[in-house]
Amino acid sequence: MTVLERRYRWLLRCYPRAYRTAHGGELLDLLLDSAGPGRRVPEAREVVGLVSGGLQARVHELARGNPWRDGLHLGITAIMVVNTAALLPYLGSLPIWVVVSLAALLAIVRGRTLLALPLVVVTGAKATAIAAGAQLFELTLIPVYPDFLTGRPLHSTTGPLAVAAGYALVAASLPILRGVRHTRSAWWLAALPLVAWAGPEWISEGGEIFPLSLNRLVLAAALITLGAWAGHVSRDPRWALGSALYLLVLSTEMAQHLDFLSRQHLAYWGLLTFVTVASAALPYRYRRHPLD
Amino acid sequence: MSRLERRYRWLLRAYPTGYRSDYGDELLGVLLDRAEPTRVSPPVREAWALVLGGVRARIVEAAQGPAWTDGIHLGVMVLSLFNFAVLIPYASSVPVWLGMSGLVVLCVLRGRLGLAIPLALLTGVKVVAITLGKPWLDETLLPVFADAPWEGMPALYGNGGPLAPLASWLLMILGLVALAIREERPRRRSWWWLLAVPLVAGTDPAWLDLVAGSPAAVVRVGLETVLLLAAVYAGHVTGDSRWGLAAALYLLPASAVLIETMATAGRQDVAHWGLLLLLTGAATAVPLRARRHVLL
Amino acid sequence: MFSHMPRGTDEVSEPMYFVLTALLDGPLHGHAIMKVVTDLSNGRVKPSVGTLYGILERLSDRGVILVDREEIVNGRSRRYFRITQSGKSILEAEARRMLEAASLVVNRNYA
Amino acid sequence: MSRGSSVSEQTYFVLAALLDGPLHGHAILKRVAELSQGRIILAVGTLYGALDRLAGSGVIVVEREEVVNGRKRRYFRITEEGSGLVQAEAKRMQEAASVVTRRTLGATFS
Repeated sequence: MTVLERRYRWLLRCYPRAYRTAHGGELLDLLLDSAGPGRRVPEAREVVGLVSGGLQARVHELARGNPWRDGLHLGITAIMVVNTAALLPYLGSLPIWVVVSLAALLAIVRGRTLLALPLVVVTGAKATAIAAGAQLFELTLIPVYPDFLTGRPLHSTTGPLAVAAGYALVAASLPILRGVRHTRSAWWLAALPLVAWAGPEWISEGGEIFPLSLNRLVLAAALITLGAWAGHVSRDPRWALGSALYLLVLSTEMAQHLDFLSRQHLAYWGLLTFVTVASAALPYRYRRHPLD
Repeated sequence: MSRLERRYRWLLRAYPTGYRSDYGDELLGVLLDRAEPTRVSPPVREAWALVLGGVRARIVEAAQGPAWTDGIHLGVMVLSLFNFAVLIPYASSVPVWLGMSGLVVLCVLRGRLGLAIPLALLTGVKVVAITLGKPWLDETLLPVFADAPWEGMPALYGNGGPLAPLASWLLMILGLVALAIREERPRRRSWWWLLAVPLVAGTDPAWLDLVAGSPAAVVRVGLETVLLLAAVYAGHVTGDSRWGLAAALYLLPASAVLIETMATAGRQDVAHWGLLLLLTGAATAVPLRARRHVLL
Repeated sequence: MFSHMPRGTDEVSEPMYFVLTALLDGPLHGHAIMKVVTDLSNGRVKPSVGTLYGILERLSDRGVILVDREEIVNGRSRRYFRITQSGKSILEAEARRMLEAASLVVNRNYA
Repeated sequence: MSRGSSVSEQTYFVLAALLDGPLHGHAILKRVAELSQGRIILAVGTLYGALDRLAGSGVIVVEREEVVNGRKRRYFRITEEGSGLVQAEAKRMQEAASVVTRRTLGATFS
C-alpha cells in the first residue's frame, strides 16, 4: 500500500459506503494507473474530481424513490428533532416525556411511522399542556426548570399554538408515510444536543422574547443551503419540501411574537425563506442539453 | 408614436446615454420590425434582454480607459464621500473643515486633482489633530459634539482610535497623489454618487452600532453590500479589475477600524468585516477568472 | 481546455460526447474509456477520474449507457459499459447537428 | 454540437450569418433563425450585446451606416480574424462529428 494509494483511499471516502464497496476498487485502479510513476501526492485535478464526484454520488443515492414522501419524512424528522431538543434539558423534572419523545424520534428515524404515531400524539399533548400551563396525564410543577444546556423554563416563550402546530404536523404526516420504509441517517440524532444547547446568544435584542441560539441558526441555515445544493445537483425537490416544512414550524413560532421581533429575527427568517424558495425552484431549472 | 414604441423607448433608457443616442434608433427599428402589428406591450424575453443588454453596455462603457487610474480614482472618490459624510453631524462645530472636505469631494468628482490635494492635506491634518486632541490649525473646542438630529452620537472620532480616520484620509491623499503623477486625466464621475452622502451621513465606521441595528448602520452596510456586488458583476462581465482595486482601497480603512476597536468589537462587527473581505475578494478574483474564459 | 458551459445552448458537454463516442466500438471499462476520450479529442479533453465516473453514473442513470459485464482483474472488479440504442440516437443527433452547423461554414467555400 | 472552444453556439451562428456579406441587425436575426432551422431565436438585446462584444474584440466591424426611413442602421461585416475563428470552430465540430458518423456508417456496413 503506497502512500499515494492510502491518500486516494482516504479521498474515496467522499463516496457513499455502498458505492465505495461496489466500485471503489475500480476507481482506485484507474487513479493509480493514471498517476505518474513516483507520484506521492494526488493531483489537484483528481482531488477536485473525486470530492465533487463523491458528493454528487451521495446526493444521487439519496435522491431515489418518491421525492414527495421522502421530503415529507425529511421535514417531520427535522421538526421532531426540534421538538425533542426542546424537552431534552428538562430530563430531571420530565424524565418519562423526554424518553417517550426520544422513542418517537427514533421510531421516525428508523422509519417505523405507525409505532411513532401514538408516541408523538401523547408527547405533543403533554408539551402543549405545559405550554398552556395546564395539567395533563400527570402532575407536573409548572414552570418546569431546566437541569442543563439552557437556563430558560420549558416553553416559557413559545405559546401552546406553536408547540401544538409542530406536533400536529408530525402526527398528521405519519399515517401518510405508512407504506415504504424511509430511514434517515443516525446523524439526525447527533443534531439533538446541538439544537437543545442554548448556546451563545446571537440575537441579543428581543432575545428574551424569542431566543434563537447561534448554533441553531447556523445548523438550520447550513442544512437548508446543503439541501438546496443537493436539489440543484439531482434536480430533486425532496430537500426543498423538507426545508419548507421546517420553515412552516419556525414561522408559526415567529408569527406568535410578531409585534416585538427584532431586526435580526426578521433578517434570519428572510434568509431561510429565500434559500427555501430558491431550493424549490432549482430542480426545475432550464435543461441546457438533452442529458443535462 | 405607438404605445409599443413608447414602451420600448422607456426600456431603452437602460442603455447609457452615449450608446442610446448612437444606436438607440437602430435597436428601436429592429424591435418594431420584429413585433407583430397587433402587439401593444413588449414580450418579456425582449424586455429582459434589453434591460440586461443595457446594464452590460453601461458596465462596458465604464470599463473604458486605463484600469489602474480609474480604479484608484473610484476608490479615492468613495473614500472622500464617506469621509465627508462622517463630518456632517458636526457641521456647527467644524464648519470650515466640513466645507473643505465637501470641496475635496467635488474636486475628485470632477477630476480636478490639483485643487483636491492641498484641501485634502489640510483637512487630513485637522482630522489627525482632532483625533489626537491637539489644537492645531484653528481653535476647535474638543471633544466635538454632534448637532441636533444626531445628539445621541459620541464625539467626532471619539469612539475608535486615531489610526482609522488617519488611514482613510492618508489613503485618499496617497491615491490623489498617485493619480496626479499619472498623466491620464481621470474621468468625471456622475452626480448620482452624491446621493450616497445623505444615506451614510453620520455613520462613523468606528461607532457603527450594528447590534442595536440603528437605521443608519443598516443603510451603510446595505449600501456597501450593493456596491460590492455590483463590482463583482462588473468584473465578471468585463474581466476588468478596476472595481476590485477600488473595493480593496475601501477595505483597508475598514480593516484599520476593526483592528483598532478589536477589544470592544462585537460579533456583528467581525461578521460585517468578514462580509466586506469576502465581497472584496470576489471582486478582485472574478475578473481574473473571466479573463481566462474568453466570453465570446 | 473544457471551458464553462454557456447558457441557453443545447449542446451536450464535450466530455459526455466523447465518452459516448468511445463506446460506439463496443463495451469498454473506465481505463480504456479515459484513453480513447483523450485520443479522440487529440489531448484536448482529459477528465479526472472523479469527473469521468460522475459522467458514467449520470449517463447510466439516464439509460444512455449500461453495465455490459463485470470482470474481476487481480482482485478488483471492473465494470464494462455499453452504449444503448437511445444513447446512439442522441449521439447521432448531436453529430448531425454539428455537421449541419459545420456545413454552413465549410462547404460554403466550394459552393 | 459539443462545446469545446470558447465560441458559444449563438456566436457561431451570428458569425456564420455574416459570412455571405455585411448585414444589419434585423437581417442577422432572420439569417440566424434560418441557419439554425428555427432553433435559435435571439432577442434584440441579446443580439446587440453579442455584436458589441464581437466588435469590441475585432471579430466583426461596422462596415457602413445607412439611414432607412429615419432610423440609422449599422451594417456589420466579419473580419479575417472572425472568419478564421468560425472556420476553426466548424472544423473542430466536423472532426468531432466525423468520429461518430465514421463509426455508425462503419457499423451499418460491417
